[in-house]
Amino acid sequence: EEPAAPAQTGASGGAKTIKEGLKIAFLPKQVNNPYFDASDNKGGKVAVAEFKGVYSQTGPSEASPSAQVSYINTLSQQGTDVIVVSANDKDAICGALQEARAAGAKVVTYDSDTNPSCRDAFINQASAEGIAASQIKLISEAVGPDGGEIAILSATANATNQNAWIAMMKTELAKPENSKLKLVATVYGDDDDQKSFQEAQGLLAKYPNLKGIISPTTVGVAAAARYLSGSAYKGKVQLTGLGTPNQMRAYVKDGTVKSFALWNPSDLGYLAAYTGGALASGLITGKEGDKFTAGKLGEYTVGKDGTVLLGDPFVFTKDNIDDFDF
Amino acid sequence: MTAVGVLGGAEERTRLVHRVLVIRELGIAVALALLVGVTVLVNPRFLTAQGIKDLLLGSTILAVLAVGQSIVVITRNVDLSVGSVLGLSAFATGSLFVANPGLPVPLALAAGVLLGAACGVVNGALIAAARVPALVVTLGTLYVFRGIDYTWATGRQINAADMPPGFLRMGSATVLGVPVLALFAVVVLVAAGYYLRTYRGGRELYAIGSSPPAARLAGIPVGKRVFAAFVASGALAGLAGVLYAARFGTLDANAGTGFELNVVAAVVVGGVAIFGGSGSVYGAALGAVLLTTISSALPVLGVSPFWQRAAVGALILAAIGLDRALAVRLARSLRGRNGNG
Amino acid sequence: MRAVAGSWDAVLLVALVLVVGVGALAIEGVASPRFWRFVTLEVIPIALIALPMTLVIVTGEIDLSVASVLGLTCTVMGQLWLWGVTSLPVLVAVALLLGALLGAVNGLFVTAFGLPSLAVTIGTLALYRGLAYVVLGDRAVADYPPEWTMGAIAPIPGLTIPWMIIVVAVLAVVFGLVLHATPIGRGLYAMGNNAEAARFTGIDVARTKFWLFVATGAMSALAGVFWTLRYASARADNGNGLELAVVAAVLLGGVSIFGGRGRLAGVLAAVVLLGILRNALQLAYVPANTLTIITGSLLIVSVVGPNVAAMLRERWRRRRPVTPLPQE
Amino acid sequence: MSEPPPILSLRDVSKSFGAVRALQNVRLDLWPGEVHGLVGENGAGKSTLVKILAGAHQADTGTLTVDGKELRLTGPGDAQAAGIAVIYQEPTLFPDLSVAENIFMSRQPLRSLRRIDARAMRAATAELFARLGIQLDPDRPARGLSIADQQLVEIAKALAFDARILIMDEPTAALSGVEVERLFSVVASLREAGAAVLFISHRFDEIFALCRRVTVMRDGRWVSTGPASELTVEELVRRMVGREVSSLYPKTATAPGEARLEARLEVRGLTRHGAFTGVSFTLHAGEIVALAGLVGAGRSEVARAVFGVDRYDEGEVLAGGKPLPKGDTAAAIAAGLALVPEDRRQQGLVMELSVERNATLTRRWSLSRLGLLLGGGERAAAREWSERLRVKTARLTDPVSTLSGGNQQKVVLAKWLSTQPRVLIVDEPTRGIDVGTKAEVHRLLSELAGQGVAVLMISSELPEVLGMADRVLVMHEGRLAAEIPRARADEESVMLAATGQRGVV
Ligand SMILES: Nc1ncnc2c1ncn2[C@@H]1O[C@H](COP(=O)(O)OP(=O)(O)OP(=O)(O)O)[C@@H](O)[C@H]1O
Ligand SMILES: Nc1ncnc2c1ncn2[C@@H]1O[C@H](COP(=O)(O)OP(=O)(O)OP(=O)(O)O)[C@@H](O)[C@H]1O
Ligand SMILES: [Mg+2]
Ligand SMILES: [Mg+2]
Repeated sequence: EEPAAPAQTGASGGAKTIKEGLKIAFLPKQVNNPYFDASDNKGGKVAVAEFKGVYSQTGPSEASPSAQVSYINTLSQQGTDVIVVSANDKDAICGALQEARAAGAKVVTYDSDTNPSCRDAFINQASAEGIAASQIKLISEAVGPDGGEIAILSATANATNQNAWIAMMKTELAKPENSKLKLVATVYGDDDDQKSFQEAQGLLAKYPNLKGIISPTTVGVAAAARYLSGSAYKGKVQLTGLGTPNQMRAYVKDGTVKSFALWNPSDLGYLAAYTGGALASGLITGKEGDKFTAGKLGEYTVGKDGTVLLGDPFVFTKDNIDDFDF
Repeated sequence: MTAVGVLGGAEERTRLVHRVLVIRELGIAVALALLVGVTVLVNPRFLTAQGIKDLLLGSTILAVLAVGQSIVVITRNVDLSVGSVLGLSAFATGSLFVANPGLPVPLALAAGVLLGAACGVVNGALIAAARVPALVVTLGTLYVFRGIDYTWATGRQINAADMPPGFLRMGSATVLGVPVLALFAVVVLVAAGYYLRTYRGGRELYAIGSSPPAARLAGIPVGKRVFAAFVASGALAGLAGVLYAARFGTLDANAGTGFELNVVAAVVVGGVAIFGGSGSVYGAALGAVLLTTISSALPVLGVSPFWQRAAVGALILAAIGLDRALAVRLARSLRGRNGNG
Repeated sequence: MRAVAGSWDAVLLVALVLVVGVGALAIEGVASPRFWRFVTLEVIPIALIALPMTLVIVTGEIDLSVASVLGLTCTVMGQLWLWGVTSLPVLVAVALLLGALLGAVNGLFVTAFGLPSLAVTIGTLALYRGLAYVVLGDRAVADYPPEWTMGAIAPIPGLTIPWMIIVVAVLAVVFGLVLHATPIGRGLYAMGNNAEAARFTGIDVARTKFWLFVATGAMSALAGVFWTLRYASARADNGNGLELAVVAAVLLGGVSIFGGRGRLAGVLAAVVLLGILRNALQLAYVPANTLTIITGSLLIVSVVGPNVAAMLRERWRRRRPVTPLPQE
Repeated sequence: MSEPPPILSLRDVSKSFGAVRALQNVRLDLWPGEVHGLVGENGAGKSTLVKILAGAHQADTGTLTVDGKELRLTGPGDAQAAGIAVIYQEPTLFPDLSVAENIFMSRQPLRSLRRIDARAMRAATAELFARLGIQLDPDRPARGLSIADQQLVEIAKALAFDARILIMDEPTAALSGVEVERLFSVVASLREAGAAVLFISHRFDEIFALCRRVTVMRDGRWVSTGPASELTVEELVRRMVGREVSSLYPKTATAPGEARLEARLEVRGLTRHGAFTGVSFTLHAGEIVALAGLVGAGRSEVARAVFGVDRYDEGEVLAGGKPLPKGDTAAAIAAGLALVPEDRRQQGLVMELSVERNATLTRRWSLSRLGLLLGGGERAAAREWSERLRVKTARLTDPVSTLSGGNQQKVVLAKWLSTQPRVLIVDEPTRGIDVGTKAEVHRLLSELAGQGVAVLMISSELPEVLGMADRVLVMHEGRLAAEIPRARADEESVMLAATGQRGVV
């Protein structure tokens, strides 16, 4: 941990509020992605406005680490106080982030983390354990007591968070209460709608006795749901995963999907913004035990290696889905 | 759907050129049959009603694009912007429905096709009027159209819920087990194929691709024809966009990213000479079906996800290799005829 | 046509100067040394691949598999590292050899089997990228010693520009000489315009093209090495989609996609121009989407521009009375 | 002449390409029912004139009237609409399309719903070919046709739409006796039918045999128009060239003794399936051997095989006693061979490159220092040779495509002569070359022979063969039909062998 840049030290004394006029930039994996549109422009932006900072969202139109590096460089040249980034590669962008921090910026990662050493804090939408547990719980409920074969439809093969969750799900499945569920395949839809669609199609063709699919990615679960609802397997093969209410509404209502989970992406962005603000104002340094208040979300405590946990994922069913719009 | 269907009049079948044409498409057809056969042996479910439906549905969009692309390639040009045009028209269709949910489906179709045609006009005008290489221009418009699409969508997403169920049903409905979307493709294919073979305008496209200067001296309005080819390609990309919207239901600005290479691959695999003048839309369509079948057969065959991409590449190489072998045989038979000619 | 090509180089250079000048004045940060450091770092891999690509396109061929070659070399280096190969020279050597080999495969398909390079390299584009996934799958190798990265991006003493740029410069001179000042170069232009006539002149078209593809493979591998070192992260998707960026730069540089025309100077100018423009505009808060549009428009202008200029020149000539030509 | 007004007339037509003034105030009148000859040196502007009549080029100034009405041709389409058919100097076919389609492109016979009637088209093609005595399958693609076959298809193309005005730019350049005869009879019948024909050729016998009136051009200017009957060859040549031209075919027989000394090139049992079979001959230092035969006899293919451009299936080739590797042109050149190919645009030249580059392409290695081609070495070499052959070009840096046909041929010659070959193979070396240059070329060839170069000359022009050769080899359908020493070589003996009526050897 390096000391906060001179600009902040003054404030970092006893100040209990976030400084005004902080330049806070959101750098998602890729712009033009609805999920990040929700987290940044519907969450982060609000938070930044609340503590009178200067909000901006920028980033590449294709989700590639190298492109992201270029934007990190630009941001640090622009003298940004806080860079809130979702990493396309947990290592590749480290160098650039370090340079930016050396130049005085605070770095908060959200949605997808980098090496802890490369950032000041990570906003974890939900602990890998939490997500894995809830996903397995949902699928076993959907499939029913006598279990059967299930498969996972993931995003890209390199997605840090996805792989962490999948690992956790495997440990979940190892537990006795889930012994009836058998994971037969993990396939990758590359967060590409058509590819995910084809992969889902492939799963069902390949595994006649498939009972359920878990797709812990918004693109994948929507594609799979669409395939199922248009196919002969509708209702026979269960599906759950992480999806947005707007994408899934149709399929929850037509019975393709009983339930799915997600945290609220705008809350994620909102919390990330406040964390960044707190860091840049010297209210916290990102070490374990630091406490700060994140506006309407209330008080948060920094966990080990600078992780801030948003909370457990929220489960959407046809009874509550109409209360949400994102 | 080999070229046999195309050759009106039985006596033509005996003629060398056409015979070779038939063989060319047969080559791909055989490759396709093999692939399907093997897959079915491994997993019978690949050819259940559902399986077939999935295959046809999967091929439709690529096939429509391939038809448009081969019209352009035949004139010794190429249209790399089709992916972006598709994305643009798909998103436009979606937004249309969002704007006025009551919109009748035919109108949406028309709108998409028109938008695509408009993009084609931009390409065609630049290429025909300014006499510049198509690959460069369309590589440029690939970026431009996509950029416009991004700027317009700004991360918005249009979901199944926003589109009329009637429209989405079109995406999965079937007539006698044949998906409606596939019927679109077939109509487009047959129309294009018949025009290219039996109308002066069509033959002139081949002439242009075979030798542009000669075409000019022959009094063919080269500019006009090439322009038309690009408008056609654009319009078909537009149509593909609408079909895409109907099938996938979820739309964001990234729809169709990177399609261009698949389409060109399909066309080339389909035996359309990349330097113009020869090949047929039927071959191109077969190429499209082959490529889609590959990418949906591999998961079924249980090929590890990490091997699939490699397999696709290998199969593309194999296909064009086979096509080449046939072409060489044609050359030989020509020299043979020449000795006594 | 050559005249136009020539003047195009000039146009690019002027554009370059303008962009830098205006940028430095209008956009805060463009003047700063860091900016140039970042730009060069970004430009290096594209430049490395653009060099051989220029020669390939001059001969009327194209290689779309370069980015996949880059990705595959990254992953193979990564795998070797996992297997405990820790000597940098060894890794580099293996990478370059592998690149050359992959290039040779392209070359073989194109020359021996006489397949169109566009089609072949679309195939190997998928194949090589696929093999990259076969090698590393979903893993990423990132625990390279930091000093490697430091070494790769270390600035020239006294400057902020990374020393790698010197390597690029040297290679640029080599490729430039080959293309413009050697018998081989003459042959490249000849076969790019008319392969048959070239054969009748004793130029071994097939062999030359084959070695060009090998060179392209090796250079892409070199770019891959740089990539691995700079980002200290070997993943199957390294450099995804870079091929279009390279081709775009080469074409913007005034090289005819039909072969037989174009200069290396123009290409280098184009590579730098694109790099600077992109970064400068980013600094000026221009969103990525607009950047995409600008890149595309530039490409179009690059081909429409010279033609329109030529047409106008023709008009102008038509109007003024013709002077008698100097005979013998 | 008291005749109806001309069907076509040009007045004061001028055209410049950059600095080159290809045409200046040219005039021309064509009457129905006449064949009008147009002659002039290479670069005189004949083809340019043709291209203007065809609508392929637009004149800078001047007027064109057809049937008394003034016309502006904005493109070839207009010219065709006006009933003008053109055979260009260089064949312009669509290699991928069938011969039939080449002939009827955009004029295909139609059936219901404006669909193409393929059967009718094929029939019409067959009928045309019968008229011209061409043996080609109408459905065969044009790719791979020999330059001569291409020329014949071009002729069929022009005849296909029965035009009132037919313009032929050196249609016979690539043809040999038999085809020329047939072409003439066809042209005659057209003339009877009342068409106007403009006939361009560098062969005066043809001009005098066919044309009623002759127009002469020089350096883009109109020189004279008058009845052929009032002209002699000498007169014609003087008007064209503006100077006296030494006699053609200066070759003097090399005394057998000395020539037989050194065998420079030995070809043994050379066979390429489908093209030629069992071809054997020997070239000695200092002799010129002609390879005669009808078009399509396989002469060019033999040349290509010997030079290593094509692979061959059987036999061997020895240069200076050492066997040459198959299909290795570089090795052939290294061994002192040179080939001036028959098709200059496809095989001889890189049209988009400058005269300079083309002329020095063969010497790019020898001209380089330390492997580098810096400095003016190429420029100097190019200038030397283009001056020696009097290549007519504004600048050495102009694309060779901007040169006239004949001047292009000179560049090809320069390109190969500058390599100082020990064995020189020339395929139709004087195709489309004017008398003046032709004489130079012939002098050059015999000069080279005098210096000990072994020359193999493929030619479809009998006078040239008889005038230049020490020995005449005659090919018939891919086989050597006869070897005739200069003494016994005459029209009859060669033609008999070429048409396969008597097999010597
Ligand atoms: N496209 C062009 N651009 C520039 N100059 C040209 C072009 N076409 C012809 N010329 C020039 O115009 C002049 C006349 O050329 P043209 O082809 O008409 O001669 P020609 O009489 O046909 O000669 P030949 O008998 O060799 O065919 C030549 O000097 C030639 O270099
Ligand atoms: N590149 C080629 N590909 C296929 N066939 C060819 C090719 N060139 C020539 N032929 C055919 O081979 C036969 C021999 O052609 P070639 O040109 O060698 O005859 P030639 O005696 O040289 O006649 P010409 O006087 O036209 O040169 C002809 O029937 C010709 O159509
Ligand atoms: Mg001429
Ligand atoms: Mg010949």
